[in-house]
Amino acid sequence: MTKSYSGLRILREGLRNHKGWGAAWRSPNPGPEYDVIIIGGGGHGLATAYYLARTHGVSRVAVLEKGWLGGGNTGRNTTAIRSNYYYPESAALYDLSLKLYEGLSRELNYNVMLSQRGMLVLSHSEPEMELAARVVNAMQINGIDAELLDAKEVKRRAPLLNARADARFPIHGAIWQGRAGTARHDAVAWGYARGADALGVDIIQNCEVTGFLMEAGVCKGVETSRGRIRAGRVGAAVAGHSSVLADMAGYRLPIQSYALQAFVSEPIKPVIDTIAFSPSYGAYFSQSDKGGLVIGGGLDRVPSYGQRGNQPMQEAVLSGLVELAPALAKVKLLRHWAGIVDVTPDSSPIIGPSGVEGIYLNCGWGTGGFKAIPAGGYLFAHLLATGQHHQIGRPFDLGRFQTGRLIDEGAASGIEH
Amino acid sequence: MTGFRAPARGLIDRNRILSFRFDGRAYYGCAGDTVVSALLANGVRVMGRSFKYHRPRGAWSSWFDDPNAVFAIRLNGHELPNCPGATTELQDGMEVRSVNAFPSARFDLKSALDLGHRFLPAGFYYKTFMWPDWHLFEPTIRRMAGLGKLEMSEIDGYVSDQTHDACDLLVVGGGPSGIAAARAAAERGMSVVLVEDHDALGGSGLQVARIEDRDMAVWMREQIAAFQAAGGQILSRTTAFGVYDHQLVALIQQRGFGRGPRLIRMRAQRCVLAAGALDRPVTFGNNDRPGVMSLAGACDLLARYGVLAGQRIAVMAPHSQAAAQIEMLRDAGATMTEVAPDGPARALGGKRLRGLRVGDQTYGCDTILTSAGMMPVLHLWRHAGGKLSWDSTASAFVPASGPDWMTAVGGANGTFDLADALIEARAVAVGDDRPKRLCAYQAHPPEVVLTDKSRQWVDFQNDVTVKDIEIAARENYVSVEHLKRYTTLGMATDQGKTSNIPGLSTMASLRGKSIPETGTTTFRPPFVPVPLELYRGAHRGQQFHPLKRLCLEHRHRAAGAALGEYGGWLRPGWYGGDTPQDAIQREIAMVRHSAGVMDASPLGKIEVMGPDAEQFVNFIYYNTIATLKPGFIRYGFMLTEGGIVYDDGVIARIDQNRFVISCSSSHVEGVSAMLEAWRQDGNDPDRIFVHDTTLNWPTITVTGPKARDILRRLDLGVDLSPDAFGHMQMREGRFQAAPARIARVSFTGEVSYEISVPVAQAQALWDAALEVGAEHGAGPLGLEAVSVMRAEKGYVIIGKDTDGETMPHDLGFSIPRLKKKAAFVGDRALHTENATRPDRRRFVGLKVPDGDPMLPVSAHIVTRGQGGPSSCGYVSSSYLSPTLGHPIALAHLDQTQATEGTEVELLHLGQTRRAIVTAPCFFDPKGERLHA
Amino acid sequence: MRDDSARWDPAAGLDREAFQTPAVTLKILRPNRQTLISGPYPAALQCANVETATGWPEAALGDHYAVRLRRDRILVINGDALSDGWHAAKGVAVSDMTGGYAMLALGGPKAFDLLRRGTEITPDAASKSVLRGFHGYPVMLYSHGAGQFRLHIPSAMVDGFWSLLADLARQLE
Amino acid sequence: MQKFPCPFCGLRDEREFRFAAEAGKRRPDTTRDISARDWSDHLHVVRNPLGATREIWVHMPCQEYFVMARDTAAMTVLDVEPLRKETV
Repeated sequence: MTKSYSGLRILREGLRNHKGWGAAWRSPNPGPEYDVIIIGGGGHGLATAYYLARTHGVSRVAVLEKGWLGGGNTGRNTTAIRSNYYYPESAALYDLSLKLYEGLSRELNYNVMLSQRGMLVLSHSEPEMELAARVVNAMQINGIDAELLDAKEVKRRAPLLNARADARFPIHGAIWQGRAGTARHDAVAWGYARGADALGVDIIQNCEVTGFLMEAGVCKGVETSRGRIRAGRVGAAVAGHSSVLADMAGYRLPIQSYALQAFVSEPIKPVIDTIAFSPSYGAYFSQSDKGGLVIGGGLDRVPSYGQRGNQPMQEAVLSGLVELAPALAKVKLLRHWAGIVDVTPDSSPIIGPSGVEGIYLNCGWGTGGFKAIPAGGYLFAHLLATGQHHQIGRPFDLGRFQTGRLIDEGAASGIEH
Repeated sequence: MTGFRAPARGLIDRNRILSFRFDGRAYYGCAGDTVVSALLANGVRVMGRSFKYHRPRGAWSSWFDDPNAVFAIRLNGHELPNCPGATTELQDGMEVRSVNAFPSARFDLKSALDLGHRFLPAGFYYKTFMWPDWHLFEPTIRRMAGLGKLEMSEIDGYVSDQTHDACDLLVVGGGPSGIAAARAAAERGMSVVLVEDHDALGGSGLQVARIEDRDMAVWMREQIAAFQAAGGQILSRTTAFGVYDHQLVALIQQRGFGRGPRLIRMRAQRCVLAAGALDRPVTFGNNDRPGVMSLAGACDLLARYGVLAGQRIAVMAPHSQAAAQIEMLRDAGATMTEVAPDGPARALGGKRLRGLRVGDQTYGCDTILTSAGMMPVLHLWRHAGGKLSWDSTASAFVPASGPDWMTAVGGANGTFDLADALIEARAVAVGDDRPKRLCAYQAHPPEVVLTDKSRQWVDFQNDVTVKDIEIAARENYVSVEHLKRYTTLGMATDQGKTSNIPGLSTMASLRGKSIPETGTTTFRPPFVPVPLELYRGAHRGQQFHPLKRLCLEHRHRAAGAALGEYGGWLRPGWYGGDTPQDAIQREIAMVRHSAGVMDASPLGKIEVMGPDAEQFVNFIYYNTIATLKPGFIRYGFMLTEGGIVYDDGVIARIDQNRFVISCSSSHVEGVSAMLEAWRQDGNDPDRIFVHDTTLNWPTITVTGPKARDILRRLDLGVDLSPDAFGHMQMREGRFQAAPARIARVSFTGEVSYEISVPVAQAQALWDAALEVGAEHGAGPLGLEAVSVMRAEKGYVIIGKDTDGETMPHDLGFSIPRLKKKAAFVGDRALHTENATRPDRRRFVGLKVPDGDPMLPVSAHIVTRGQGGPSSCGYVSSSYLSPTLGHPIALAHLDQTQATEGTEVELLHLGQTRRAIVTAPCFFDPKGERLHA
Repeated sequence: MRDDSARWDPAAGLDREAFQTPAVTLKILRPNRQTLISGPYPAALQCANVETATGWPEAALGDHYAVRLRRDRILVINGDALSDGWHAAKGVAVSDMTGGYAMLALGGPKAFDLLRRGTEITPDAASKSVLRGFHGYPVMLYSHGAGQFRLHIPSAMVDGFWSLLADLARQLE
Repeated sequence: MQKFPCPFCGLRDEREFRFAAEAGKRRPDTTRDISARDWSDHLHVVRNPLGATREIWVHMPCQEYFVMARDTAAMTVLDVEPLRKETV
């Protein structure tokens, strides 16, 4: 067990020139067999491993990561965390996640810098205000903190935003969730990794899965770039590349891969103290603790696995952002990049059996995977440990595409989540 | 006095003196200076403070690789934040302030932070601030962080210009190799564009006296003249900042301080990368002191701005190109001491350098110039998907395999010798093989050794030291991305241009691995920071999402219309009135008693023609259309394949082979596209044609008990008597000798006629209808009144009274679902488990107990269980009906709760209401007025 | 409920002065007729009584001509009036669109530079169709003789499109 | 910004195109019984391969629907053909 982190320990290490810090996690070689193998060392995979060991006492667990842990969408997103959802099913899932986030730094003894600075979802017309009220009512009925703000209150909370009446999309008001916020994305992956490692989980980086070990139609393990590894159950948490694994193992998914871009500006002194999202302008942003504006928008229009930005979408998102906050015109863009996300027909995730015995799925998170990491891990661990759905996870089973019971937030609120 | 202006050197205009202020003090520079060169010429060394420890920092270099000199600059009443001083051209009257420092860069109160540095190691914040809660500490930390302060005002006229361009060959970099390559290609008849980020071409060539046996300036002039004579185009002050898919290179052209830059989306058949190379800093003790600078940077300062970086200069530059550079500086009057970095080295002194100590030797100096070797600038190469390989004699990453349309030459290719570079550039430019280099280049960067004596700096702006990297390694954050993210190495505004390689080599030597084994991080666009305005350009204001405009708008304005945005159009919501409410109530009363005249032009008029048109529309519609007779109209839905109601509207059959689809205004493009998709997929496209004629046929609707009387006076040449022209029928008539199409359909519940005429007749028809109408007490009618009246009738507005879950049977239209034989879009999805679930929502009406106010739209209808309230529906429309004199509402409600007469509970923003379920139609349920 | 009349400059439609700068000139044209004809290309040409339908970069000449919109659709400028509807004998569908499109003439030394700001276009990249996206607007764009261009834009968008062209023209140096 | 070849218009930039669907699906005869699984496969399931794929795209200005073979990782266009039968 690595020694625990604290301010005091930093002082002590400071005096002895930081000679006492140990590895945050080991770099073990793969063992021959595990109870559970999780493919994908991103936030969801690492959180799953952590809760398997922590909550279900399953300690013979390996996380197999093709590259470096947290290197997928966990390390590429815009770090927003929220549970401002319309349907009870979504609300239960994402609020479980938010609740777990609220205790995460202390649980993991690793500061993930959860910053509950609140989130504005802006409305720019009377019909949008009606939709906003409908969402706020649904959230309150679902037991989630929500307020409907008028234009004056929005201006008070975010004076940076374009409050002019002659703006193309004048601000009429907003949905406010105070508990929403941001967290340091890398820290979430690293914290779970350190926690899982301490509980005996083998985190194996640079280990690519090249095939599945099938016996009589049942998956008994995986072939990897570092040899064959047997397992009781295999969980796939490889958002963005879920279809690639599916093709390898012989199950099929209702998932299309798209690049989702993100942008960060040069650091400036604090200009906005919340997350602001304008569906009409097609952009949202917040400001990191380092001072950079972290900016996001919609999916690229071309389905792809190419992890790079596409210019038309950059221009759409950034012009929308500057219309939303005109003072930002002078701020310089420092870096932009893209992650590959799984997009399902209803933009809701898939948690459940894959259709191939022995293989289970955690995928389809679309643009919203980061905020769901703790819940995704928690529910997936439950599924892998027991073979049964947790009740919060059940509605997200693959079966919904046959029953037609989709969970499409866009359908209800007109706002794609 | 350290740095100073050497006589008679550089490209500056010494006769044009510019005055400016830095941190409040007045200084002078010359036209052609950058802010950094001017400050150095004035002997100013301390230009900024570092991000974390607020250490004093001076310029490291003379161009985009300088991470230290970052300023807030004010000119003509406007301030730009975080201006890189090394690339900002000096202008008269500039007010320059250092960022992240108070009161000034020289004396910064926060520099006290540096004393506590040993307690702020890499990643310290991951290990603390957990109790009681991070959010307690965060505000303070956020205020400390960030560089410049953003002025909230907008700069008027700060508008970027965006354009597209294309060329056979794009040459990036206007140094000798770039110029030679560009000329060679242009003279072969290619269209060539040469981009250079400085104002003047020349690059590193400006540092030599002669090129190819000519005086340097003469050589430049000749080459440039020949290039332009061959049709070549030069873009100066222009930086290629990103390479995107399909050979698109994004260029930013500066148009002056405070003016929006130009974005050129350049589509290049081929690209020659001649971006040169940068100095790799030597990593040694206190190497962040002001006065420790890049050797090449110092030479560039001298060559361009006539600024000598110091007087007594110690140089640590263990590579084979250094000698000439040292000679150049000595020649300009500095005393140069060459020092071999063959032991632990340390800079002596504080804000003012005293010397350099290597091993047990001390060398007195006021300036230290270092270069551990030259690093080819390969960002664009990596953007384009090019690979890198490690050249161990050059100790640098050089281009390996890459895209066939891009090649690197000169310094960017590791060809540092000028003669070699020119031969290579000319050959590569015209597609010949790369010649062998004649002159060998070697660099012997000193090994980084961990020491507790002094801090050795790797990322100057973000304060990352060798010790921080050692901690990251110790804690197993060894992958390059982990190292970068854990220590913030390379995340500064220079994006690692100076720190990446030193960071990698440090990690490599700490782990006893080679640099290629340790890896390299991906370079991401933009190559240099670009203002967000660059991406906006004309995508602003009304152009951000323009509205469609009615051809009668001037008439509506004249009639006192209140215009609003409806389904992508600017349309009259109501006319006149003291308050909207008054006006709307008055218009409703007018229609119910006499008539209203409305501009319904945006209503879709999509013609479907051809021998297969009938079976085609029968497939597109939920309802059966095949049985529709010419001259008749049918109301129907279009569904998605998921069974969701996408649009409602009427379809008229003009003759056997011709239908007109009148979809809702906001769906005209969508419906046309959907029709076209099905037409080309699974149908014979030569037997079906779809014309969207909406804009050719403005539509005036006359609705109300007096509608027929009004139409009679318009001489449409159509028998209007009820038996001759019934509800849901259409006729072709004429108005003023032009064709007119009259459809008897109603959205108000009153007798209504939609008259469509060509644009040329629209105004005459509108005027005539109003003139005649006036005699009957009829007048103009806006959309708001109509949406109340249609609610009184229980008619849905798609998107308001339906959402992405609504299926036709939820709205009470079940027969086609159960009876229609032919296939239609969405049919199968109407029989999934979800489509047949017992608790599906049903479209209902709601009325409130007598005396209660109207229900709020979006209120949820709830049932109470042990787990608290749960939603079983919501209010989609709600009005105070003037016709009925009481509030009415439309809602979607779980059909198990939806029996008429049931009382339901509603929640809205914490308040509770009650209502009684009714049928959705509140007015004239038998439709007597409609069929009158 | 809001009255946004003031937020939007009154629509002038086709009644507007020509726009002139040293760089470009822009004016409204009013053809007698614009007719949409869909059907197999030869049948459409025959019905329109024209030899060919212009694409890019070749130039349309004179007053009566056709431009190619789709594989199976042309727009005829001026020419004889045809009856709307399905012409069974010819196998073509006809619709009058005279009022459906505003027609603009663009000229001046920087006319092409202006066009490049709205769409990725080069003089040599041939295209059978004159339809293209222009800064988000659906336009028809073709040459009408050296340095002269014509644009058709859905009539409901002409106000926005005109002011866009004016904004872009200001950027020309 | 990618360039796609419309089979009718030739090369245009990606802003003029819209992705419609994966190629190769046929709408089942919905007048017959179709199992929930088969319908869901038709409506929702896709191959979504990394690498070579065939998709249906539409060139919005000229409304040409066509099949485009492209590489989803390299972002290269391999081949295009009209969805409808060719006519001059």
